[in-house]
Amino acid sequence: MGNVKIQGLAAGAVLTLGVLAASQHAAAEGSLALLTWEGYSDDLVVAPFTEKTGCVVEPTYVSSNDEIIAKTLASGSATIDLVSPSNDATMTLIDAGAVEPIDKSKLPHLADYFPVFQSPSWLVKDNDLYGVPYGYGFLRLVLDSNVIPDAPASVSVLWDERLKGKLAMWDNLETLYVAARYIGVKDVYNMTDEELQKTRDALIALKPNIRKFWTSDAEFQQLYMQKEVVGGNTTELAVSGLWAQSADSLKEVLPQEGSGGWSDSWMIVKGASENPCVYAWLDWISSPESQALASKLTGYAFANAKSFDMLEPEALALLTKLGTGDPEVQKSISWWQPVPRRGAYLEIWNQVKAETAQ
Amino acid sequence: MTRLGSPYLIWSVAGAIMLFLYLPILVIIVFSFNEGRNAGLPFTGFTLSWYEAALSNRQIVRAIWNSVLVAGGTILIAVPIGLMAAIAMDRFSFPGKDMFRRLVLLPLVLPGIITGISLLNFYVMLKVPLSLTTIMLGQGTALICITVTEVFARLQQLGRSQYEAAYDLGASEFEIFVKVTLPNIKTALIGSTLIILSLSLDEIAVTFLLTGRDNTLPMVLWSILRREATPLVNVAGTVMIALTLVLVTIGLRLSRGNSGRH
Amino acid sequence: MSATISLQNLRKTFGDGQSGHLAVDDVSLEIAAGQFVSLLGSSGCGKTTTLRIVAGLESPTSGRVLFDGADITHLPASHRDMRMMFQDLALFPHMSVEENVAFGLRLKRMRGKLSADEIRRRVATYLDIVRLGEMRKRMPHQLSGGQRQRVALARALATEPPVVLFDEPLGALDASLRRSTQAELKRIHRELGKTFIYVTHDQDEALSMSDMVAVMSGGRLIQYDTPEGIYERPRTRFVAQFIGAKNLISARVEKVTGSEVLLRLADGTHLGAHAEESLVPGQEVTAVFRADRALMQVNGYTDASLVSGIHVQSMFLGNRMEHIVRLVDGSEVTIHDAQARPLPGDGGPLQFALRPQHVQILTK
Amino acid sequence: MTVQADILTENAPDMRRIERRRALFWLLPPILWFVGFMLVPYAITLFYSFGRMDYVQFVAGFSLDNYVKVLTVQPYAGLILRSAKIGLLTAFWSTLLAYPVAIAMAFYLSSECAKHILYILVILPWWASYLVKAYAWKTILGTHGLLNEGLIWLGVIDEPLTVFLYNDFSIILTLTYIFTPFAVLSIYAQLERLPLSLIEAARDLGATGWETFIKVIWPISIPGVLAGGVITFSLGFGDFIAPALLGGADSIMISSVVISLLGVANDRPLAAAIGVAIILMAMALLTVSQYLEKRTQVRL
Repeated sequence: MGNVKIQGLAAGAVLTLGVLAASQHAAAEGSLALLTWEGYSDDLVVAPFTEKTGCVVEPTYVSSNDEIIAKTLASGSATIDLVSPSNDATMTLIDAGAVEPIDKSKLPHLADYFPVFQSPSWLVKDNDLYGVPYGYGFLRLVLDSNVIPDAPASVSVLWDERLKGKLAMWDNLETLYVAARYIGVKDVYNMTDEELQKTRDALIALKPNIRKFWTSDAEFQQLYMQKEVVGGNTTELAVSGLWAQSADSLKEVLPQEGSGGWSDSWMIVKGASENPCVYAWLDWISSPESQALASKLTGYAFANAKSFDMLEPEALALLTKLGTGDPEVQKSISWWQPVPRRGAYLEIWNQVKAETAQ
Repeated sequence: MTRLGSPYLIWSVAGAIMLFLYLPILVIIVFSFNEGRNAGLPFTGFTLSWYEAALSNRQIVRAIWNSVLVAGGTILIAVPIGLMAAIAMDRFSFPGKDMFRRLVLLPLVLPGIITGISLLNFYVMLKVPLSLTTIMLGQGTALICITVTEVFARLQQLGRSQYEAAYDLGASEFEIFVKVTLPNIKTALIGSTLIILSLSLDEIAVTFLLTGRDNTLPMVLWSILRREATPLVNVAGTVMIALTLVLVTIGLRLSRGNSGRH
Repeated sequence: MSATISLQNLRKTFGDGQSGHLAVDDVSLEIAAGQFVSLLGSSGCGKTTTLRIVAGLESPTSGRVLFDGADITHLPASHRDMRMMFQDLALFPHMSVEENVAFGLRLKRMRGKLSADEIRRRVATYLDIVRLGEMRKRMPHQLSGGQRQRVALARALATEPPVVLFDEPLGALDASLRRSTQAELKRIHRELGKTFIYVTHDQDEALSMSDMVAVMSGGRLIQYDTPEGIYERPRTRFVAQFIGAKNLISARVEKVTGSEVLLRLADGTHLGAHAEESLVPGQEVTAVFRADRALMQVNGYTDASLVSGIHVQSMFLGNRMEHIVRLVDGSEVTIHDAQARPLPGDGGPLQFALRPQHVQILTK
Repeated sequence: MTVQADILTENAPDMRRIERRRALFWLLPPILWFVGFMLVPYAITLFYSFGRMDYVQFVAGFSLDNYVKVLTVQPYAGLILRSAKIGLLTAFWSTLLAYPVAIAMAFYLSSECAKHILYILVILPWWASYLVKAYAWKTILGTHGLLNEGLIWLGVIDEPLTVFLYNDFSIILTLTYIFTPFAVLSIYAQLERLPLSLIEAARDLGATGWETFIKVIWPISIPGVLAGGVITFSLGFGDFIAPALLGGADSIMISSVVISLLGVANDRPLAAAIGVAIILMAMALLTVSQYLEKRTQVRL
């Protein structure tokens, strides 16, 4: 009996320790933990990097900038080395002191970047650059021309009654910006309470047309392909993806109110620069070679102007068609900015979502 | 034969409900063989290539392993602690017992996300880095109540006489536990382990905020679904059913082999 | 109120055809209205299954159940004019005593037949009959074992069925409570004049309460008789042993005169006996007699035969002496001496006498 | 013999002390665990809920502003109610679907082995992963999904219906689907305790199947229904995945808001206040359900 008892206890203890040890997946030498979007650390991009530097990449994928912020603020460099938030979230991390400034001297490729990405307002604080711009794009308004053959060049088309229950809009503050531009707000990133209320009313008026708030490019594509919706606001990836699936009647609307622009940047979580793999990664992903690979993979445009030269002809043609690589167009875009009253925006956005559509 | 009503009626209603429970499972399995790139319709043809893709996908295989690991850890936390709480609640009266009981059940009733936030705040304050262990601790805490309710119900059915007889014969607490209590609550323990296993493998709400570098399968599936909903997710679902079925069958075999009864 | 029940060639197999277990094997039985009939047998003999077939809780594999001549074999339990008192009593744990008793009266099929007052009166009446008037508001778990039995009985009686079925309802009671409940049941049976069918494994209970006893074994009906008949004239070795007649003597038939039979024992002596069925001289049989029928005063009878053996052991049982006697063929028999006279000494020869009507002949 | 001697000495063991020690032996580890991994985290959440954010900096304090906001400013209180409604409907349908299965399992299967198999069959759908199952429902309910195609093929409808997907119906259907096994298990656990003879007795006393159900089975099963209902309600209430995957334009629930508050808005205090409010609601729910369960639980 005594033996059995001891053996039983010992077995239990060993089992427990084993499971704990196995779960405590230690940050191995030369490993890099990324908190990022799917597609930004695909094997196509990561494999050459690992081969060159020996650094193993361990990505964790997120679905929203909210998640990046929450997790970065929560866990810090003990868990994550690099994050890739979008331009409306970057300043939160910078102001919270959760990220480190970039040592530009270690990243020669930055010189080849498009002018808008040289020192964008959403990455600079006290003359320090806090992130390396990466993928970017303009938000698109697309509609099935069979349903709306006479689409005006304005976001107002979204409120068209023919679109009742047929739109997919992004579950993101961008949709709030769209409505704000529609009602003529000048600085959509710094709205007054009154402007916010009006935006809210406009969105509530839009709700009957919305069938689904989408949360990923793939979802938008599916919603369109499975004929659940006939259009909405979306990303280049979804548009090019749909065109590739011969959704020929899908046409882009170029609104006179302007379009939002998103830009992701790699940021170093405070304390992580001690990890030698961090700058190796930043150097790699700022290179035109890697950005061309990433572009091939994701369909996005990337910040290094030279990466366009390395694209395959079709990919280049597509980006040209979309106007992404044109510095003039880039300047006309309403790039997302840090929103100081983010909480108020979010509250309005949640109110809109909670409102029952008629 | 004289029960509530015709067995044909009952079984056709129950059968229809079981069909409802299995319809999506059927869809998952069928569409895991879909040749097209879509997890849903249209079904374009039969292929095994998604199985090949899934099993050669490091991320998925790793996540399945992580999930099994987390489930194992969760069971190692939730079952012993839940067992102890159940025995204490069955056998002794102590001040604040009702409150204790409510506290034990709270994580079951609380949205997982709230448990998640509270634990996240806790880890942040203690500067504990997020990892599979933090997930395990979170899930373990949340699922203790499963063991407590299952085992407590069984102990209440058993009554006190066996325990008292053993106590009277001079058995130590440990001997009573091993020789009297354990054999009687074995099936309840197995049942709760099974449920915890199932719940842990599929846990999202608590896990969502506590994930560090390593992802569990549901987290990876979610990211795959966001990127492109390929039949890969159906393959993962099918594999999980098969894998769990194997685990459970082995588990039940082993436990039956030991008991001799039943 | 007439309520004759007739069982005709009942069979019940559990499980499927070949591998199945035959629980009831060709049982036929006539139960007259107002009788108290016991189904007696050890566990697994098919008595409970037979009762459940009568109640409509099981359907027989073959055979028929007639109620006043009408075939009710496949009538559901709820439509039969019979109520059952279950082995585990099956009191509804969420209802008070009163509610339990009223259960059968408040069902939809009774709607319009009984007014609320009538139901109240009936519940009160039957609670009085079982002497539980004061307990009406209690919940089942607040009652003692005996009280629970009586609630179950009142519940079964309250719908005033002509037939009440009992499935070993007294099994869980202690001896004295059991005895008083038996008397109670007997009294209620007498007062209400209903047909009672009572399953038990206790021969004393069956013999003391019943008008008729059906002894069952291995799914078959072995003997159906009055308690006296069963007691005095067991038909088979099994019945004899089951009701406690343990004295069995091997013998050969020598002469048959009507129901009078002359047997020859192993030691060559003769023994007069009584037989129900026809026997032929030379047939090997077993004679059985009860210990208390042996006459210790061996002289002075004209009709009794003498049996001799060797005294083995005696026991004083208060109101009688019990002697164990070894016969010539080696078998041991037990005899009682009501006057409790001590014997001259152990190991000595001993004789006793038996009247023919107390010696029963068994052929199987 | 030494026991006898012990009694006479002053070191004689005191029953009460032994009892206390035994109780502590079983009670201490769970209590420590619950304090460490539940009470302390909840207390931290409570602490946050009284503070505020100064842009990105958390400022501790003792202010009820966040609670006032939760109660008065849309959409918070409204969404808590809306989530409760979804939870209630989930609980209702899960119970409705679970009951016949639990009945069949408890009363219509005689062999233990068959019961075990059905038990496993009931929980097996759990193993297919929530997300994959939710996605499968999309495949079934979509405008050109299996259901619409099937109905068109049968000639019931000519044009595909859009009412199956991306609304509260699809959310409740999916939640019901996912959580029904919980309800089956808790109702079955209660029905299992009910002796078959109770049903036989009711039938024997003349009750129809329906009357037996209403007067005997249902009242006795209430604690199991309550337990299952509380679980399915809570799971439905706290869900944020079904609304995201299958919900329509107005299908937002309180958990989704909590997640968004933790994100770019970085309003941890408000999220914490919502959390605390929900914890209090959960405690109240448990208190009420425990009271009701105690009242309806019968001693068999």
